[in-house]
Amino acid sequence: MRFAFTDDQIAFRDAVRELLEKECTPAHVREAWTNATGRIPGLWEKLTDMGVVGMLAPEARGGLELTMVDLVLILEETGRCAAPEPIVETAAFGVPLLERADRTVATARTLVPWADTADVIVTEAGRFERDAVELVARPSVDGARRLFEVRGTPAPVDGDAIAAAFDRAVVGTAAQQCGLAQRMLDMTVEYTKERRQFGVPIGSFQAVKHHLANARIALEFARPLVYRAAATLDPVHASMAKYKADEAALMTARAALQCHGAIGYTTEYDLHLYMKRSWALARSMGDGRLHRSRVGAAIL
Amino acid sequence: MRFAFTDDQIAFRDAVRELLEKECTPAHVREAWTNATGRIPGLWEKLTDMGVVGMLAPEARGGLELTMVDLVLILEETGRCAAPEPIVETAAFGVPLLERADRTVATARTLVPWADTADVIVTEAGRFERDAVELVARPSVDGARRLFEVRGTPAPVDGDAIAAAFDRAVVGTAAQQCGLAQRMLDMTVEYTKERRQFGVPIGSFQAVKHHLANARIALEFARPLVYRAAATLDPVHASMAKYKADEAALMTARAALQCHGAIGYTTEYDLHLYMKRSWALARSMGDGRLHRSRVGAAIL
Amino acid sequence: MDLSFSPEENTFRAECRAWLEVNVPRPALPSGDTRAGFTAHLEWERALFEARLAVVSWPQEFGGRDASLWEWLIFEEEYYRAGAPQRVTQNGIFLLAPTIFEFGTPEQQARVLPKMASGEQTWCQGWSEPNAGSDLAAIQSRAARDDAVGGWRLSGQKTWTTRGAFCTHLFGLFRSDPDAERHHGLTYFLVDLASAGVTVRGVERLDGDEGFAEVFLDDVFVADADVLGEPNQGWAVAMATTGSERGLTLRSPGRFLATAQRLIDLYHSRGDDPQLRDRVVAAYIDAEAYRWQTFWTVTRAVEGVRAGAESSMVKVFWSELDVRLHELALDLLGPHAELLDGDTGAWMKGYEFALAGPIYAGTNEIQRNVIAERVLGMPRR
Amino acid sequence: MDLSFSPEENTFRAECRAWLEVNVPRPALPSGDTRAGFTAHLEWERALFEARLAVVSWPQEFGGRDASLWEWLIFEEEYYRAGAPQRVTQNGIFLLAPTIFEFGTPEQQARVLPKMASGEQTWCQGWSEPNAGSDLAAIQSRAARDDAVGGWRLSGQKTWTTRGAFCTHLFGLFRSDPDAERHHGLTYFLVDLASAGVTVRGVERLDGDEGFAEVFLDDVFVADADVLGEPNQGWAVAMATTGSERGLTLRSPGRFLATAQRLIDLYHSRGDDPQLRDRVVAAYIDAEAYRWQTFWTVTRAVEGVRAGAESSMVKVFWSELDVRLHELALDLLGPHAELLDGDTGAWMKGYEFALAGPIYAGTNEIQRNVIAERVLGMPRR
Repeated sequence: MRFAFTDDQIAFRDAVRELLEKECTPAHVREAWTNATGRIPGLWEKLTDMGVVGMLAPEARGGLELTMVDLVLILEETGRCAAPEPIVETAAFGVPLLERADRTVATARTLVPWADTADVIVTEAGRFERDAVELVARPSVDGARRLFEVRGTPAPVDGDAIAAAFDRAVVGTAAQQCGLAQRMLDMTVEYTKERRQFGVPIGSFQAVKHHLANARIALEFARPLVYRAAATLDPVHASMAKYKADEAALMTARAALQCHGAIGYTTEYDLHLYMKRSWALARSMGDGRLHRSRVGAAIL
Repeated sequence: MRFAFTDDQIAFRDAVRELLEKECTPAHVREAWTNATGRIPGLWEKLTDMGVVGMLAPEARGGLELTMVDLVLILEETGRCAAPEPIVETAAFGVPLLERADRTVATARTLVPWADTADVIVTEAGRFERDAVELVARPSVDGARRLFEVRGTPAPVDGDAIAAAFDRAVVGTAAQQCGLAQRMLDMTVEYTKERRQFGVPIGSFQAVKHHLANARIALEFARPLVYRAAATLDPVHASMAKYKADEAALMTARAALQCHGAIGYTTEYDLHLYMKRSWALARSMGDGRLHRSRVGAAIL
Repeated sequence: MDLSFSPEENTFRAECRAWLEVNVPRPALPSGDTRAGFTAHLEWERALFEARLAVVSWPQEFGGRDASLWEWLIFEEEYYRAGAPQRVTQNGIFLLAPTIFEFGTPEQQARVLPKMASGEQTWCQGWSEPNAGSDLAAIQSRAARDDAVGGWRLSGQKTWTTRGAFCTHLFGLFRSDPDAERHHGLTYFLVDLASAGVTVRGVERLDGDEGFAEVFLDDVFVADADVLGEPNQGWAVAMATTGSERGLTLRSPGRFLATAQRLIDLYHSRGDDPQLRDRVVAAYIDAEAYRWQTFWTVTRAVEGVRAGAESSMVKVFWSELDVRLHELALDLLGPHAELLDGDTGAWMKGYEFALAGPIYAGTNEIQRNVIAERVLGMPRR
Repeated sequence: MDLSFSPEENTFRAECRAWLEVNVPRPALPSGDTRAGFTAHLEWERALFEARLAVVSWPQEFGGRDASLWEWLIFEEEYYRAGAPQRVTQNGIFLLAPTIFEFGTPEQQARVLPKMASGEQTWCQGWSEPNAGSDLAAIQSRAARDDAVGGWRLSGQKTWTTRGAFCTHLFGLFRSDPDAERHHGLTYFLVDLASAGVTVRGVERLDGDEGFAEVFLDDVFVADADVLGEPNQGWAVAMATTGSERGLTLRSPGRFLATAQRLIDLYHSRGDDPQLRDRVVAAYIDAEAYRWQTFWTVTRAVEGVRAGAESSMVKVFWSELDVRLHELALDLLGPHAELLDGDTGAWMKGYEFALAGPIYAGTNEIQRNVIAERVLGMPRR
């Protein structure tokens, strides 16, 4: 038993973090709220060049032939910076399904984010090629998640392969929630150290401390379930991971907003970029009901 | 609309409180834990003399011919002192059912408290006379609640009358929970004002304040539902009252123990007398599941 | 104990219901926290005023109908039941007006109240500052006496001013005695936002609406007639308003009962869901609890008992109930929760709106301190 | 990342499982927190010791088998899975022993550890005092130097001493420098409770068992050989023990997984209940989360990373999970929850026991302060 990442995995994660801290700042995410694509121009190419997009593809098809354990840490980073890219959908879901790294994939059970910029779209109904679908835009609370209803005639897909791809996407989304929770927690700790009221930093008040301690505890006990699920790829483990990671992210979002007060309630401040992503992801790739049901069916 | 008690009702309540503060002290309740009956010798007679037991009976049968609105305040007091007496069972359930005030009644859906000292026992199976039952004692966590399985051949009872009696008992139990919550809250506020750690009263710590503020809020919003149900005697209103009163009592018990720390965890200290009663009552006269189901059936 | 409404009250309820049924705008107005929406809302509020339903509990001379607290509650229940729009005049009507009734001169009452009721003048609250949020007594904006012209000159910055970008007037606290500290030496002013020296900058809220504003004041002249209460007594004057904001008048039970009912409708539209059923039931019970606690409080108010720190309990309860109701709706909506359009998009907007509740008018952390210290008598420190 | 156990570890697991299957007392022993139960438990612990399973992670010379942390975890999982009794020796083994391994002299290790492992000597913790609960540094019990006999004389009162009425020895902190304040000037002593001047009074706990004691010390002589670590350095010595109590060694995941499994069995025995189903699922997931967080921590420990304030997160999580698991069982039991007898009476007893978790070893309020200040780096004040 060794439940930890290798030095290589950590080093790769750090390199991706370094890239994203430069290329996916809050200012970049804001741009994606208003530009034509809802994505950050050039970022996908940089991620592709680093090998992130094709981590799970065979070497012969341009990939790194790595595993979900390698990928999960990277996806956590894409959550931490709220990367507005179909990276879970492509790297975790689509690449191993298609066994190639050169096509961008969008997927969801119903409303598909970034469907307009993907090469392939997969929904419960089946698989759609980009030029054979009609897309109807729908507005998400997260302005950088461009959502679409997908209309067209799908090609059938192999159910087992889709199910396995879905479980990887569940784990990937859970990892993003952990990254988002970490970001919101970090921002809030910093803010409460600086912000003074009643003559002291508000972070010295016990109520504020306990809000953030609770968020930290939730994250501490969500992450291992995510890493475990990445290693086993067991559907029930994936559901446990998503359920706890959603809980941690939603709890942290609430605590973060409450500890910020009014400034967190403005869109001029960055918190909302992460908070809204966490709200959306909590109901994507299966919401709490779905995942609790899957676990319940297995254990009860 | 006047949603308040009359001066007379308050005066009666105060008189009963005065009696109980003398005759139903923690020391009396402790005695009931170890004596033969689980009751306080002489207290029932004093309550009867004051008219409490027969409040809902017709004057012609020795009662005061009052209403559940009058009684609910009194039952709250019997909760406040954790009176180990079948007062809800007799005054709210049995007296109006039998239309007489001179027989002590014990009742429950399954395990019947104080069945051995009652004249009449009513369960879901029907009505039992005292001398025609076999009683099997079962130990409750609340040592002053003597529980019994009841065996014998019951006489049938009128279903509608039993249903109405049950709803009154639900409201009465909810009122007792409010009284218990108030007692536990009062004890804990006093303790946290006196107890010093780190050079200050522990009641000055924000975490302690917030625990008790939450308990106080829960009680504030439970009580009006109890009083409303006493006035309307609507089964759905009774269920709402019990659900919120149980929630307030259980939350207060948790907060009270946590704020006391180790001393609250000993039986030498009085808190456990009230805490254990609240645990037992929360699952008596219908537990949360039953009452949520009744409300759900009405509103959904 | 009498839980019935009188025949007169029932007649009043019928009148409100009938009028609202005909007049409530369909489809719903755009958000009142946008410039276009604000104007549309003012039209609606004008109609309400003309039906003498804008401020039912006020005296007739100011545009009301001297309604009792019970009638006010009835009006509110009907208003929310009808799905009528949020009131963009509410910060004036609910926060400033009670203070004017209590502290205003007859001249101020006659000048301010009718135009407030009709929506001709709209009021925003200028309390918070960049360094005075939860800690309101840390106000730094200054009021300098100008004896030459018989008035005051205001300078400083107010922030998080709800609908400040659209309102015509601001009420706020300014430090008139520079040597006094904390809650001493403050004065309560009524400020025309068209005055020279005022700059207003809209700030976008969580929900994308320009619902906040920063208000910059640079040597803005205010006449003595626009001081509410005595100079340097602003804190005491303002605290009366605080009671209103936290307590009864701002959040009528009708609002949460209406939300709970919409939640039940949503639940039905999705098909029975045993996982979420209990939470719907619990939320509905909480809305009922809020209603009956209000009736309890109103009865005492009618009999002359003034709510004190108890209003902090009310504020914590309704604000957290509102969040719970909306969270539950989002959980019912599942993958559609993030949508802002369609039949259900209002739930996410409503959730964002609800999240402000535990923050404004004194954070719920501050309120819980107040409950512990002033209701329970626990030591301050 | 390798989530499999080695063949040797699996063999060890099989050995534990087989031995426990044969040897775990049936029916279950009476509570170890009663005098009769304590004696029965010591017999069981003796059998465990003779099978070399009492202290698997200790060196062989002291009665262990030099097991790795992973093997210790495996043993614990099997121990709880088999429904084996709570360890009445645990406060010695889990709280004192790590400190003796770190600070004890070879003589102390040889004298204390084997008898602790065999249950011949049983240890209780003497830290809390009437005025030093959460505020441990407020300890007032005194240790006066007695140079004439080469030792110390202890006086004062210890309280909430778990199983103090039955144990043979006490480890505790005493103020050896009367001029030093707070956590300075304390010394860590090992005290034989049979010494002259010791009076022990049992105190009944919530669950009716005499599980607590007050220990009065009146001029009790303790030799220099029974000082653990350096005189006046008791705080630093004790903090090592605190880490153990809060952290890994006291609450192995096996305990909560076993409770969660019993909860599932209870759920099935009552028939499917859609109202409570989700809470059972959530509780089970939490027990799994606790297990995997432990594996994560153990991996780091094996690689030499020592847990610091992180152990406070563990303590808050397991103690509140334990309460949740038992509350849920009581809700499943409904009207039978209050019973202390029968198949299900253990749940109420277990609930009472669980309620101590958020209080002892530093209340969860204190732990959350520690998490905020030392894990998150928030300001102390």
